[in-house]
Amino acid sequence: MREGFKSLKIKSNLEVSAKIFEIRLQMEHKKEIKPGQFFMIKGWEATDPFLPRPLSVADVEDNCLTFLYEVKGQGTHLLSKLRVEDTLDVLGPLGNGFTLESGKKIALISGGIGIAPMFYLLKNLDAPVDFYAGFRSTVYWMDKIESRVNTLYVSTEDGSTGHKGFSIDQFNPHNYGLVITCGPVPMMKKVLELCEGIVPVQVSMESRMACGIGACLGCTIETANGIKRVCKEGPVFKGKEVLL
Amino acid sequence: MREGFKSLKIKSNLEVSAKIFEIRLQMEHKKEIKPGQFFMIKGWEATDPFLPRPLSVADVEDNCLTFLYEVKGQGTHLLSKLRVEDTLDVLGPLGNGFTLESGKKIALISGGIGIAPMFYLLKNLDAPVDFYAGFRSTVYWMDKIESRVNTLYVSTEDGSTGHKGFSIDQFNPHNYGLVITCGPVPMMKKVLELCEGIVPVQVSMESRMACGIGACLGCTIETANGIKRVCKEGPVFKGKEVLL
Amino acid sequence: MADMAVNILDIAFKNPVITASGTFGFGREHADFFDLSRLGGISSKGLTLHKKDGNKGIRLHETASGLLNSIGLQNPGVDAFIQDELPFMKDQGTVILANVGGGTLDDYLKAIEKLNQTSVDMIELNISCPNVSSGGMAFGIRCLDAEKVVKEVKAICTKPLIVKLSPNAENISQMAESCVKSGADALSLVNTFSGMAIDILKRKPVFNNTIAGLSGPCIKPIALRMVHEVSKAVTVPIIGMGGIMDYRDAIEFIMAGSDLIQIGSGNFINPTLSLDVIDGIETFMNEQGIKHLNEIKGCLGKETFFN
Amino acid sequence: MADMAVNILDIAFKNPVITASGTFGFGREHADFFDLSRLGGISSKGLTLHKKDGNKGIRLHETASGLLNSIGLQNPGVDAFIQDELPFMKDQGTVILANVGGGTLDDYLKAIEKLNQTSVDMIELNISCPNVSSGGMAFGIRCLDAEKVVKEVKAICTKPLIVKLSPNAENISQMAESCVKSGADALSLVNTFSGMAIDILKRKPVFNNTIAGLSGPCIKPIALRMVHEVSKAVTVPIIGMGGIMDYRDAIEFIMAGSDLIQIGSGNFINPTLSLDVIDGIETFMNEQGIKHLNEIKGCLGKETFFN
Ligand SMILES: Cc1cc2nc3c(=O)[nH]c(=O)nc-3n(C[C@H](O)[C@H](O)[C@H](O)COP(=O)(O)OP(=O)(O)OC[C@H]3O[C@@H](n4cnc5c(N)ncnc54)[C@H](O)[C@@H]3O)c2cc1C
Ligand SMILES: Cc1cc2nc3c(=O)[nH]c(=O)nc-3n(C[C@H](O)[C@H](O)[C@H](O)COP(=O)(O)OP(=O)(O)OC[C@H]3O[C@@H](n4cnc5c(N)ncnc54)[C@H](O)[C@@H]3O)c2cc1C
Ligand SMILES: Cc1cc2nc3c(=O)[nH]c(=O)nc-3n(C[C@H](O)[C@H](O)[C@H](O)COP(=O)(O)O)c2cc1C
Ligand SMILES: Cc1cc2nc3c(=O)[nH]c(=O)nc-3n(C[C@H](O)[C@H](O)[C@H](O)COP(=O)(O)O)c2cc1C
Ligand code: FES
Ligand code: FES
Repeated sequence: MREGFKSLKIKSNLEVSAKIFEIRLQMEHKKEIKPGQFFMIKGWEATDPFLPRPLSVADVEDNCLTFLYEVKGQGTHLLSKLRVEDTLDVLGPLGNGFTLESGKKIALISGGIGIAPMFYLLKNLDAPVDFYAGFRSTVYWMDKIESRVNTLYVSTEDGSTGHKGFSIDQFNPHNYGLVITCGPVPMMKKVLELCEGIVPVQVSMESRMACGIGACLGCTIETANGIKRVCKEGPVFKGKEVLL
Repeated sequence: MREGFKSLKIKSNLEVSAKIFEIRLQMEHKKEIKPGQFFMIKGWEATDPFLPRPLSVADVEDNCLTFLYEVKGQGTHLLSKLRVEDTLDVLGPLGNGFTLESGKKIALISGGIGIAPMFYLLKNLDAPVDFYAGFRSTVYWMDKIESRVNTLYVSTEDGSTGHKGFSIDQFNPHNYGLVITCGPVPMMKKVLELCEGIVPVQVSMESRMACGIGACLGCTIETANGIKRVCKEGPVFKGKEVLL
Repeated sequence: MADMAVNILDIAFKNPVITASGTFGFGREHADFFDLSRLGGISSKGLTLHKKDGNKGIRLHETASGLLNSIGLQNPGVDAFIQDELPFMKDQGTVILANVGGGTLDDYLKAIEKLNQTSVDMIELNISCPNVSSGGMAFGIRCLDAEKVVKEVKAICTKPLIVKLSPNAENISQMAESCVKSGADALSLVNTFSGMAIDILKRKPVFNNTIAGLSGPCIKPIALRMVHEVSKAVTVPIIGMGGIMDYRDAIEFIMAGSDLIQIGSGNFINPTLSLDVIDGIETFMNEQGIKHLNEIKGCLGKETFFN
Repeated sequence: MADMAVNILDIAFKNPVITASGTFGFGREHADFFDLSRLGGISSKGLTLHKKDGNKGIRLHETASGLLNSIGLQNPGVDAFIQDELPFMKDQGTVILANVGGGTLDDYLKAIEKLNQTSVDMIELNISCPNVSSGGMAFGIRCLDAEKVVKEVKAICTKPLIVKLSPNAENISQMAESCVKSGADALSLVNTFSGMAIDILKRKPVFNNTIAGLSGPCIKPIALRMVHEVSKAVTVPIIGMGGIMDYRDAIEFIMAGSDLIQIGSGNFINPTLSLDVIDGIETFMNEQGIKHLNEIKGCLGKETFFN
């Protein structure tokens, strides 16, 4: 039997960049969590907002579970107001997670808050990694990532840090044996185009979710292999499967 | 023009007895507030709970506004979870408040959380006062009240403090020139019966409210003088007017 | 610069925001909080020919993102309205809608005749009141009942006539068509949904009448759908409402086909909510480069329905 | 000690709590979280004769205390259900309802014929699906359409037949009467309300179909009123639902006249919500000295309606 929603104590909930928060939770016991998996989270008691929200696992260290999230609408806004001593209800881990392969040289390509699952992934990769991180303007979590990668390519749309432009501008698919990407759809689409026929890609997809466990069929996407649930068969899909 | 809802900073929000909280708010500037008036308060952002909740003014000191409240349902539960640094939205002061008369000897009779408006009233009374405070079991705010009254009669239903029974057991209407009461309807009804033809009474009424300002006609009660809005013509009514 | 003005039936509204009947009294209470001339309009508390005391017992019950009410049309009656309230309302510098509820058809007609003689700008006819001759069921449920009352009212009404539809109508677009056919100059919708609540400890309905009217954000998705359906069915101006809590909601109702919108229960959550909505609409128009609201009114295009 | 068991149509339910169609799949996902034998019953995802891929585009949109969905009956088809899902479901030790949606009347009939041959305990006929011959309007809106489909299904159905009513019906109690007259052994209600939402930046409906189905606590007051009305109109067993989020809601539906209740969207908020509701009902019964649920079922007494 899997656990339903659990109330976890908040250890910290800090704004690491404008509208970007890092929240750390105290788990009661160690859980097996794969990089790329997510939790459904609920930081309110009444019925508005109604649905829990999906957040990717950003880090796990001892019994501490970390999410990195961007404040978008009401749910993440309410989340950002929680403080130490408050609790957060979480359900998970959910979804398939990334397929880890060793030996091959790997490129991780993120755009904006798509960086969320990448740090925990990085910690679990047993291979040389180059990291391409794109942001609109301010950058975050680069210090945590820098020491763990071969080369870190940072880009910002306004040029305030690193390369001015997009993360994929500096990326050459021929240099890698595996590419993993998470970020805005147009970016992931571009990655797939660049890699097509050259190197396999894993993409972490988003979709609106209700149940998070595969029961409502609300989060489906069309793939080359038929209709798939992002929460159950995903959120990580093979690049050649997804139709962006 | 009157101010609409204002966000006030919370200075403290402490459980003074089981399920009884005292919340203190920082007002921006001094407001003229009469004892017996109330505020509509809202301690949540989304639409569930939907309506603001009415709370009587328990104290005003410099620019600090105090409410004393009992956790009953979801609204007061959410309120109880707010902490220093959070804000609370308040609208008010609303309603008529008590009619203060000087010279006469006054009895204040409260039951349970009906004590809320009594301390601020007491501070504004320029007359000798006896206080009859009834509780189910644990008592609160007695220390604040004791030094300001002639005699304090405490009773608890379980006899754990003071007289075992009800606050009115020890009350003799012939000793007073004015009686003011706030508490459960059966208690206030009993007070009115005891005082009938002997001494004038002021009662602070409750009713479910939506707007709090007299616009929705949701909080009306029938009185000897027709239908009245508790939020506008009340919450304080003359004893001979109300039909309990 | 955005121009929020809306003209319908030769009446000029400064902006599309009207405060809804029964949630704003006659404006007196809210006038303490803001300058009512900022509003597009005010719809009065529902008026009946004679003074009504309203319902006994509990009148309000909160639900998830909504409110059940059973006020029962408490109002001073049309004569007292005309004498004591209307002069104040007309002084506020905004469009005044007299919302008329009724008991019998005859009461409706007598009330309208009195209002014809006044400076009221428009009549908003509430047909959700119980129709005594139809077994207590409201005029607004079945098309035939509505046709009868709208036709007779229209025949004597000298003011622009808005008919306010009930969402409990058997078929909302047919109801809209019937009302327009019978003479409605404009439609407003929705009134409250029939709902109920039970006190499980007392094992009794919360309300003496059992049934009460549901309003607030909980009903918004249904109200919006109804406004959209009705806007496809008729060509008269439409005043949309049901759970509007911010400018985004208001824009949705306009895009669904509303010329004007009303704010009801939102007034309870915040007495100055209508101002926030007006300001929000203006900002949105400026940001989106919308000069007049008719650029976005009913902009969804032809859609088919999946009922 | 409280006994939560309920017997209807010769079928024994351990307790009155059934998980609602479309919110619980075929039970597989929730079986990871709790022992499904604790449930009174499970209603399957809506089945159609042939496999359906469901709707394209956005399928979910959150609203105030509710959810709009436009799944479009994605399901593997009746044959695959019988082969791949039913054996698992029947192993769970709870009552299994096969919820049947349709496209044409013929599809309904063929699907039912296949289910007749199986160990399914009951059929729940969803008449909210579009009736192609009636211009795309659902069978569940007009009594005459519903009568036709229920009559024909009943003629061939060898299982107890529950008809699931749509709250979009023109008149819910007449609809209930029509379905019972046409052979429904029991009624369940409500299905989702037609609602919509607009993306104001795109100036387009959120859903490809424009209209989607509203569920969740937002609809509870209306659903409860409908269950109460229907319980006064018919004498067959009633399965009530619409926004049930805790045991108190469930008790309200039982007091309004439900023999059994279903939990839909609540399963999304918490996969083990149905267990909380079951435990809560039991505690409430013990506290209130209620031995059997029929002591409180429909206990409100005779009420008149104010529509
Ligand atoms: C598997 C998965 C993992 C995710 N991991 C992260 C993460 O680690 N960090 C992070 O910041 N965000 C993550 N997201 C996105 C996050 O779930 C949404 O940003 C969040 O649900 C928005 O909630 P809200 O209440 O703040 O905004 P809302 O008011 O609900 O919506 C704001 C905007 O976001 C859109 N939206 C709503 N729900 C979703 C959704 N589920 N997916 C995409 N868009 C949505 C709405 O259409 C609207 O435009 C993830 C999403 C998925 C599906
Ligand atoms: C003018 C006025 C002044 C008040 N002052 C105080 C005060 O100083 N301290 C205090 O603790 N309480 C006070 N109350 C009562 C307080 O407003 C309610 O206890 C509170 O609104 C309950 O909200 P809730 O969300 O916690 O409970 P809910 O879940 O809303 O309700 C819990 C129970 O309280 C009942 N209830 C709901 N609203 C009201 C209401 N407005 N009046 C009475 N019963 C209600 C419900 O029917 C239910 O039985 C006052 C009420 C009024 C009208
Ligand atoms: C307390 C209350 C009283 C109402 N009284 C009336 C009325 O007298 N006449 C009328 O036509 N509508 C009345 N309504 C309905 C509102 O005008 C409006 O149609 C409905 O509340 C939906 O809008 P909302 O969701 O913004 O509140 C009343 C609504 C409420 C909440
Ligand atoms: C995502 C989703 C899918 C649904 N699918 C079906 C279905 O296939 N067949 C059906 O009869 N009802 C379906 N329903 C309706 C529910 O069974 C239920 O009638 C409705 O949601 C009201 O209950 P609730 O408010 O508890 O969710 C669905 C509801 C949701 C939210
Ligand atoms: S969120 Fe329900 S199936 Fe994926
Ligand atoms: S609460 Fe609205 S009139 Fe009193």
